[in-house]
Amino acid sequence: MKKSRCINSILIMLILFLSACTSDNKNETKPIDKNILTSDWKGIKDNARGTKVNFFMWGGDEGINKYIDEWVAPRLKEKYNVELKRYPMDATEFINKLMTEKKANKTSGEMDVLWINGENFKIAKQEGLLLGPFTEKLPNFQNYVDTESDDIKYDFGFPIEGYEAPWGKVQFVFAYDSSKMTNPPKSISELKDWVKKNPGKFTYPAPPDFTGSAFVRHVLHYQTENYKAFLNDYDEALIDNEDDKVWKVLNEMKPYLWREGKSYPQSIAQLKQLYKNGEVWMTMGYDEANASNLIKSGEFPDTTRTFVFDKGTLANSHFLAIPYNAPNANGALVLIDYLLSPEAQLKKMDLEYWGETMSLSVDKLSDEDKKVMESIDRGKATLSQDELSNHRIPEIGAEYVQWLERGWIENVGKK
Amino acid sequence: MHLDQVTIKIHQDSIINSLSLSIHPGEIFVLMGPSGSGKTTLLKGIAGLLSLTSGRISWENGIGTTGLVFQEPRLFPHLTVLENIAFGLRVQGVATKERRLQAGNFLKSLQLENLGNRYPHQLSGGQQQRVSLGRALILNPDLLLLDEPFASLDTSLREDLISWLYQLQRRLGFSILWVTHYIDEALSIADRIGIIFEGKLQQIGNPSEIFQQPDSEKIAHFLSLPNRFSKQQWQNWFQRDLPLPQTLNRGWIDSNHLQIIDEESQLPSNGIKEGLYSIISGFIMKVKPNREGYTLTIQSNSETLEVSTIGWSKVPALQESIKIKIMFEHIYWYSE
Amino acid sequence: MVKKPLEITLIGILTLFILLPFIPLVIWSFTKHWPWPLLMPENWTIESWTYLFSISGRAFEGILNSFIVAAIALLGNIVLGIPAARALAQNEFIGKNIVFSILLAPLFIPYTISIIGMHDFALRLDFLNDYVSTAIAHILVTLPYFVATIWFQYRLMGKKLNEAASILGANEWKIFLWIEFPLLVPSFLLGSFLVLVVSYSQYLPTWIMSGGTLLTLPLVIFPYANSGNSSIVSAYSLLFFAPILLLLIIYFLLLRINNRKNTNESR
Amino acid sequence: MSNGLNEDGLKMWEKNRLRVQLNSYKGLLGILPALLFMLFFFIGGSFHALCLSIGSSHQISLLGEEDLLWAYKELMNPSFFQSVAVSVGIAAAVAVLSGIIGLLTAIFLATKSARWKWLHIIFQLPIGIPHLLAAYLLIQVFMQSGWYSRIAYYFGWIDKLEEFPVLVHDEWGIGVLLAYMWKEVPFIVLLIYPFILKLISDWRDQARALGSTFSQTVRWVIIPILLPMWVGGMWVVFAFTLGAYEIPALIASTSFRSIPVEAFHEYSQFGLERQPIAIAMNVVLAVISLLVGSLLIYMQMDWYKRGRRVW
Repeated sequence: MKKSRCINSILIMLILFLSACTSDNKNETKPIDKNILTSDWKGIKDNARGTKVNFFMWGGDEGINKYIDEWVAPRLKEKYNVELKRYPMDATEFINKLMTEKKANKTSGEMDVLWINGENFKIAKQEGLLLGPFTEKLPNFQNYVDTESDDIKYDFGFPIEGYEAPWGKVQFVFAYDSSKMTNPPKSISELKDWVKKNPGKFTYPAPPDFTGSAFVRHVLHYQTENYKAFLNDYDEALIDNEDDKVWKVLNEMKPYLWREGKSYPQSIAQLKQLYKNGEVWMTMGYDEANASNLIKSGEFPDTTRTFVFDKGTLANSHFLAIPYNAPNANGALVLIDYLLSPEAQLKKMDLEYWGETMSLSVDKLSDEDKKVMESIDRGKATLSQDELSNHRIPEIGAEYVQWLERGWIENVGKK
Repeated sequence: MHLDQVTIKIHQDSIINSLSLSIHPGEIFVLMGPSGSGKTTLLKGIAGLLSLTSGRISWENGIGTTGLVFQEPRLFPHLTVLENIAFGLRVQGVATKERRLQAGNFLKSLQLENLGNRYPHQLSGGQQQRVSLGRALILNPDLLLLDEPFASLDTSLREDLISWLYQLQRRLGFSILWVTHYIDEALSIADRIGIIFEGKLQQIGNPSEIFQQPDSEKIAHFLSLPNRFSKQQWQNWFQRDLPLPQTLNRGWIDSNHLQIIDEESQLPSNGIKEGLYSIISGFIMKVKPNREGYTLTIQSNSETLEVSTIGWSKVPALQESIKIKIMFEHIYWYSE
Repeated sequence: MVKKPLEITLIGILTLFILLPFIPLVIWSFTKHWPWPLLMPENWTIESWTYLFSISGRAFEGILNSFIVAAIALLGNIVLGIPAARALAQNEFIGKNIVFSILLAPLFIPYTISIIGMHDFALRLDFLNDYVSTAIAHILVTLPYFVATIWFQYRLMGKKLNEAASILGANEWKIFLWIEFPLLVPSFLLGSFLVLVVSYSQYLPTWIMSGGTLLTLPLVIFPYANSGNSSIVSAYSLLFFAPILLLLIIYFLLLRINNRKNTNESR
Repeated sequence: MSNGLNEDGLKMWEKNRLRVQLNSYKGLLGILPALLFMLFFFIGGSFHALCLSIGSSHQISLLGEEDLLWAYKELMNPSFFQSVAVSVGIAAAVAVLSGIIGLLTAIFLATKSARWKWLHIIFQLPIGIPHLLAAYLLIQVFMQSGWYSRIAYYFGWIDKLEEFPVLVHDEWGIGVLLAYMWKEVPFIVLLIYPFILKLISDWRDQARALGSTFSQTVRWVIIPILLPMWVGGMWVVFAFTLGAYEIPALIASTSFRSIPVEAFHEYSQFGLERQPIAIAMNVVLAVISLLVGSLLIYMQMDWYKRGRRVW
């Protein structure tokens, strides 16, 4: 009999549980303070005191993780009494999560700050997943960011309108082992020649990998005459005319690639692995300081150097945003503001943790900060700031990117 | 088949201890012994399922074949009756058609003609055991090893199967090494009986020898022979020295040979020369009916005796005083 | 079977196939740079390991969370699984096959689909503690293993002992505790081992049910798996592996203790 | 008086009967929690996903009308069917190969004495490793610049890493197969080992007494009896391999397009409006697995109908 009572109680629990699931539980979650976007900075700072802020970000780099956990978090605690917790998650994953929460009308989520850009930002903004324009609230944004420049106003051609704050800038560079080759190619056509002379020693990650996709865009940039048109609104006819040229170049290269182009690395990680093991002589990445970083940690050979194409390489900014249902928007604002401070940005530039270019405008920095900046050692494989900024090309619209990725699979990958 | 000084050890324990035994062609040899005495181990050793630690097995005709049947039928559950019977032929590489034919024919002698396509779980226990026997017999073994094959069947089925197997054996002429603990089973078919204790053969003989002259009290006890007493006790009852060799110091008498003497009736003196006898008195402790009459447990002083009566008409009463006549010539003597 | 030497060779190859990949894993975790064709790297470092156990590495947090979830999942499996396995093994009823197939469905149907659908449940279950809601998803994945293992043992056991005990007046609980459970121990251990290990290695269900906020070990590790940092990934993999090895050893030890106890009792 | 006793006896009998009935009913009750749990979460989840793949509010087709099955219509092209074939093929290959190797290994282990116990532990090692890490582990050893290639170089078998056979990212999915084998052979061993052990102890003597060699016993007795379990285990492997993306995503060559990888790409890379396609792909996989399963169950039922009973 005892047993049946036990089973009964389980059943009752389960039924309660089921009914709880089907009933609306909106009263479970408290709606967030919508006034936050109208309150003043001091009020925000006061409200943030003693709270905890959840930072959702890609977590695959120990340097970046250490920067957040070991450098930013203790200082945020000390200065603003805000606790910072980092959650490693890919951008597509947390956007998906946010999307589902939005559909279910969930008014209080778990995420306070997101690290996003490009396609993900576009979806988030279009679907109303973001809190709203907040950048003008941030003192550091107002004081140090060049608010009028294109790479602050547009993210992959999509207007930002204050929905996200720039955290850093990166530029696409190629890396090579100078002990194995001396004159790195300076354009796609030179690359093609080099590849033919050195079969099997070059490859790129297969799109839709982020880096591989960027490499394909360089081919587009090299092949098309009106690259500028791709920066504007999506026009299928435009890309339909141009894409064959892109596939042609890539397919010409294909037989001379690593593994004769029968297979590509599935991710930038695998390409780096090939480079580290010495299977290929070149790698690439959307981070100009990454090679220096890896030399420092001992993963890349000491003789690794980077280069950009004569016509330039892609550059973009990455951003911080606040989801519409952030449980602690005050804390989020405080964190973002702190991450945009010259102090935090200069530390980020240091190779000690990350080594990435600031999102702040150098002109707006104080003289003292400028001095600090000049003294920062960005590593022997990192190109000079001038050389980088003189060889920058902007990113094209997110739809074109997707179109190229899918096109590559159909026209190059599957062949 | 001859076993010569066979020893079988399992995990350092000697289960069979330098055992020697010959089984003649066409003979039914019944092996009896308490559980744990190594009967099954010996069978497995002969069948080659266990390797001999030492000693050897030899056959009259060079290499002999054996068939082994266990207490449980152990039919392959995924094969039909026919396929089960044909299994051994399949092992020998007989072609499908040929072995179906052979197995089909064999089914007749097993009296299972119509059950060839059934699966084991669709058969009764007796049928299953018959298939199991047939599965071993179709290979024409020189020696059939049976490990209490009918132990789990009911008495009448058991008797049927025993007589069926006996006839089959006489017809086909193979020899059988038959492990059983049923004495009646042993008596009804055995040409010879062997008693095994703790891995050693204690006594071999034809059934009457075994019962009339058990080699030791242990064997007598194992055979549950009734009314076993020491020579001393007998002498007490007969009140004289019994003319017996020194070595035979115990005797038993079958309960049928004890005769109850009525108070009224006089001792029979019909001219037939009476042998040596003794009369002891006691009272009835227990009454147990059997097929012929009653089996009585009699208490006489400190000893108990078992006596059988013939006929059912007179029901003995408990606590009734009674006299029993013991004929000296009916006592079988053995040594302790 | 095949001839002995061939048999041993094949098993040897299989053993090496399974075992050898762990060796470079260990080496990689102690080096940053190890180009072809070096059999052993030239420079050794414990940087990856220090990172693992730093604030950023979150090794302890991950292990702790993983084990809390696995323990709750195991508890759920016991509560749900044993009665179900018992009922399935001891009763015949209409639709039994259907019930059984539903319980085992996650084994036979790729459960990605169900996990996608659970996204919504995850939100509804928001009021539950993260540990509990994650454990629910883990129970879903592990229950079939548990039910199947326990069911098998119940089948082997049959109902006879039960009937005997019930005639002797034992009630259901006593039957279970005194008769069935001791006999269930081997399969209970195997089932629990499977549940713990499978739960321990889940990524997607944990991610979806907790919204990525419950940092179990896979959630800590997976972001690195695509980072190309062999040294860190290798160190994490070994860290991941250590508790499994421990569980495996505990499982075999418990099994041995149980066996010894049984053989003693039977003697 | 005797009458009263009789009545009491009847009552007792009635009570006992009721208790027995109640007991069996109570026994059945034990399934309910687990069943409801599965129905609610697994079947419910699957059903929900199915709904998502059919009627998606995201998609307003170009013609402006709601097209319920658009995601499935999108899938109706040769390229997708080819991918289905590849996925099913690799899953079947993995299932059958690991089934056979696992069976042989389990038999080997079951016939060996306690001295070989450590082999057991080794064979259980991969079970707890997630597929993602397993893929990673195998890449590290099997790639052309991997550890085995270094060993080959060390022994002088190869001079350049290009001479090492292409086992990872290869055209035929050898790498995928190897990685899955690494995971699934131990799984099959774990699954069928206890059965094999029991079957061998049950049948070895009997079969040997009939003259059969061990290999004949395995082929004619043990495997047929084990068949339902063994095939069931292979089905589990098949279903899992069919739906998992980690290993092909990491190890397969770019031209080797399996559905789970494509679905994962659709789900995570190509924007939210294409997610129903990803779900639809997974639905197709689930349906295939279900069909294969139904076929297997049907075959087994047929087997039973003909009168066999094994377990």
